[in-house]
Amino acid sequence: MSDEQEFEPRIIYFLCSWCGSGGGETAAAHHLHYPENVRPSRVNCTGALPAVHIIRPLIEGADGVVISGCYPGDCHYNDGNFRARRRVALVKSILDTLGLEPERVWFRYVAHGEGQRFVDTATEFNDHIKKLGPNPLKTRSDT
Amino acid sequence: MEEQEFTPKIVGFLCNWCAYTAADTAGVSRLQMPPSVMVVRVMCSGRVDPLFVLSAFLRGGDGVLVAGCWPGQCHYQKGNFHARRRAAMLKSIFETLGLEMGDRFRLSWVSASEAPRFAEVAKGFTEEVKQLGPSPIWDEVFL
Amino acid sequence: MNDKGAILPAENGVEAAVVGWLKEALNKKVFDALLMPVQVPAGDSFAYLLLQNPALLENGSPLPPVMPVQGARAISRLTMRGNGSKRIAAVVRPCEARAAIELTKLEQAHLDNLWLITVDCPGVLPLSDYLDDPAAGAARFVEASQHWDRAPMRPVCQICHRFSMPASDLHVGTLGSADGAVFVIPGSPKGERVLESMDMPVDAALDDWAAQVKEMEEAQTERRQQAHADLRAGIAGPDGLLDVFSDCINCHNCQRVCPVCYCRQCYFESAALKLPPENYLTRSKRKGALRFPPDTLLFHIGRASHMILSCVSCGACEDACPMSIPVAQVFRLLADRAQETFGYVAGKSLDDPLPLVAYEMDEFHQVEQPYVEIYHKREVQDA
Amino acid sequence: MPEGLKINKGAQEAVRELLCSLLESGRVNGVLALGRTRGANGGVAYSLFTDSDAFVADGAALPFLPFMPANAGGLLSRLTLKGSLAGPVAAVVKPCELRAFIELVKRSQGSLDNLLLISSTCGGVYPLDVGANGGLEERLPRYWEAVKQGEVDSDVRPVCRACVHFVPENADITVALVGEEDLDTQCTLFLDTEKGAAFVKGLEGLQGTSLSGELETEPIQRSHSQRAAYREELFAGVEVGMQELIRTFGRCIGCHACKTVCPICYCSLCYFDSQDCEYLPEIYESELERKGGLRLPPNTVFFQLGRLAHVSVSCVGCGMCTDVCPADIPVSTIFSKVGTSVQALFDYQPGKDVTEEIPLMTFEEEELAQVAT
Repeated sequence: MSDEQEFEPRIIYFLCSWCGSGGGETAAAHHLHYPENVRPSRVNCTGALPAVHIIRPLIEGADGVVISGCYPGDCHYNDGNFRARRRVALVKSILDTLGLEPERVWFRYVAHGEGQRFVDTATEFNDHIKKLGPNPLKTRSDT
Repeated sequence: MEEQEFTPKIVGFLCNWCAYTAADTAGVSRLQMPPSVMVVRVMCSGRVDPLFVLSAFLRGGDGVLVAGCWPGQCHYQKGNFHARRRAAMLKSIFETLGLEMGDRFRLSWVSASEAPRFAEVAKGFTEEVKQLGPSPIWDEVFL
Repeated sequence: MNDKGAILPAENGVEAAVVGWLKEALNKKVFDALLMPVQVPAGDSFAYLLLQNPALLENGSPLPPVMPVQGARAISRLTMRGNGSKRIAAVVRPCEARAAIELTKLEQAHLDNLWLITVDCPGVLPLSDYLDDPAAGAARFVEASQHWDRAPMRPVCQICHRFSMPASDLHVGTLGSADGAVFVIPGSPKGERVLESMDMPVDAALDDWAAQVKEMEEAQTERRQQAHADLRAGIAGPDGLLDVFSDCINCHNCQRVCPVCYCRQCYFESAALKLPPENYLTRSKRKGALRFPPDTLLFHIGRASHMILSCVSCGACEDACPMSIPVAQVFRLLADRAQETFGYVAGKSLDDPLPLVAYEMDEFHQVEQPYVEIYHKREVQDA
Repeated sequence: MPEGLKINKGAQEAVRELLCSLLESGRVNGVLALGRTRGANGGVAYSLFTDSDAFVADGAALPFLPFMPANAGGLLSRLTLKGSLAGPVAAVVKPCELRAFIELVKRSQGSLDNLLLISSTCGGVYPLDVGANGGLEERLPRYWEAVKQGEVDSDVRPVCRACVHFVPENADITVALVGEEDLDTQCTLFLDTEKGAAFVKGLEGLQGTSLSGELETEPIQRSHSQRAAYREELFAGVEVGMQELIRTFGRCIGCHACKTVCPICYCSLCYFDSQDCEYLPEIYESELERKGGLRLPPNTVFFQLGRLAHVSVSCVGCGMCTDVCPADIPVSTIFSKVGTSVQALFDYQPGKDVTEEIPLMTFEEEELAQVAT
């Protein structure tokens, strides 16, 4: 088992409760599998996800954070995903400036019925993080 | 303050059950009292927070009087005991920091039936404060 | 940029001229009160005073050598719950004016009855240097500010490129002015009305002032890019970043003195981060050890994620840090890059909407992760 | 005569060894102690260690560094605030930190259950800015030399040089440092409580000969009187009177850092940060009419006096407030002086006994007759 196999990344998958987790339910209905180390976490809307909740997992032990919500225009709250897109842009700018690998944060739209796309995103992100390797911050005692 | 007759501004925290009643009776029975005590009715002398006393002084008050029931007669059993300890602490702070407020702060026990005593306390304390003159920080800008 | 200004005679220095002008404005009831830095009785620091008694102006100083309190914090405390009835002139530095504008957009200040008056700013001394010897500090400041030498000033002031003409109502231009006179440049209709009531004709050409400001801004901007590059090389990556904050003692001074950090109760001091003991022990086992109090890096990066788009890089945080951590330099770097991403300049104008509040339907596609078809095809083969 | 243990190793090393074996044997789940963060100039911070490697050779933990990045009393409160510890945790704290924690326990801000409190006779700590400019390292030899003689190094914080409670009273284990000539080669631990003794009894990997001796040795008494004398001098230096107070706090920038780092100030929302102090413009204007001028942000002296009213009864003089003051105001000297007089008034010593009520929370029927007139 090469080192890449052994490293099982801890990934947080933030899903908006309308489309994101809907994708998850559709995937379950079709018995589609996605890696177990991807932990879904439901939020009311991606717009309701504070920037700190993207940063805190990355410091405390997650190797990657991926956020999925409704397509632009589909948001149950009209502009939640627009705000989320800007907030993710801000977090990525901060992480990039500080050299903390902004590519560990993904933002991708998943509609309610797109179970396949939900599973593909989880699998793709899992492989992406495996390539990137463990997050150096999570084992730092002085954060 | 033109020098015709300096009437000090004294903030009087009177406990509703005893001191306030005494003051009210004194007023009703036309006892002669200087108009210097501005009454703030509190439910118990134990309700007077040290910050009230400090705020009254730092906002330009010339004197502060806290009047409550005699020890053992408190409507809430122990309010005046706490008031006594707080007053002792405040006096100790004023004395240690050499603040004149210590002499301008008085705690008195006045029972509900002792209207003449209240008039006496008001007159005596007003006289005391008059000797000390207006508050030195009346117009202090850098407070 | 207004191309005409009024002339204010300033034979014995800019400060005396501005204080004299303010006294005259007070007497003429153009303003009801002034908000400006005044030397404290002990003479070892400056404090913002709201004053209407002209006598207090004796120790007034439009350009104090140090910035103990960020002016926007004073403006915010004064106007947080409404405009008030008095017309107030606030004599502040350009970064303080910009912070006040940000706070107005954040609904923490109201500027309707308040005139922002700024002066070309030579920078300020680091607070700790000044406090070591206030008299020598003041002399050093006057000496350096005369010929725009920013060496003794704070690191963020040394590379400040927005030292002139913010969106204030009146700006005193001292660059390029002939000896014995400075320009008073109106930045808004409010400002023009004041100059009218002070019957100061707005007819002086500002070409050489504007030229000198432009030239100095370019030099400063270039120095700023260089400073960004050097700093970023040093702090990029976990090791560099954690070195910078290794001395941090979590006193949160930088958050308290920051003008745009206005939350009454900061998230990083709230119950959200106060957890049962088992949580700390588990985190310590996972990380090998857990710095205590924890969440030092989370506080700094998290605070940045809250306020960096409104950061005017005024340097107050670095002044207040007891451990001399270059917080302002790190946050200035973060601010410039983040605000660049959003095409936004903090405090530039009341009309630019706050970046995290406004949005477009069609923008920031570079943030959206494209969907890669190959994963779908592989699914079909495996089935 | 308290039962003790003599280990023929240097004090720092012996205690590291003790903590290492406690962790390895599983008698404690974690240790709160000072240590070096990985930083370039090696910033010093408290850490919650769970891995015993931190206590071997060049491990990060250094329990007896003369430095106080935060008051460990406040940290122990943070650790045990939301529930007492399930398994035992050890903590190496200074006497004033221990006293601060006990004051916090009295305010139900933490719990003593399952905590092994290790303290030492304290030689004082250096100011924060010494650590900030990496000046701690070169001062260590001089510091330990002074501690051996029972003296206090002159660079140490004034509030430590004036500290008369440098001998801990509620620790489970007390390490004798002040006045121990041979603390480089010998270490004397006093097991003050059964709990302390139980943790140490039969702990493999710890060779020590038991002894019974007196903590209050002659050098400690001498140091006690020296510090008491310095304290009189320090307190006499405090400028009293309202005008002097205004001059002292003239430089205050209202950042409230002294409140944030004070272990006794535990309110989540301080009165002076709350809405009660966010006045309407009309209030500022009426004050302006009356005084012709007022300072913004307001309440500079009111904040100091108000905090004194809340904290003085429990102030343990840990000196954190002066350390973090960006305007170099001697806040801790003023608070220690006022604290001492208020505590004397109620004959109360903060942190002495966890069962003793906080003076303002209790009363006697007959007392303080001179206060009410």
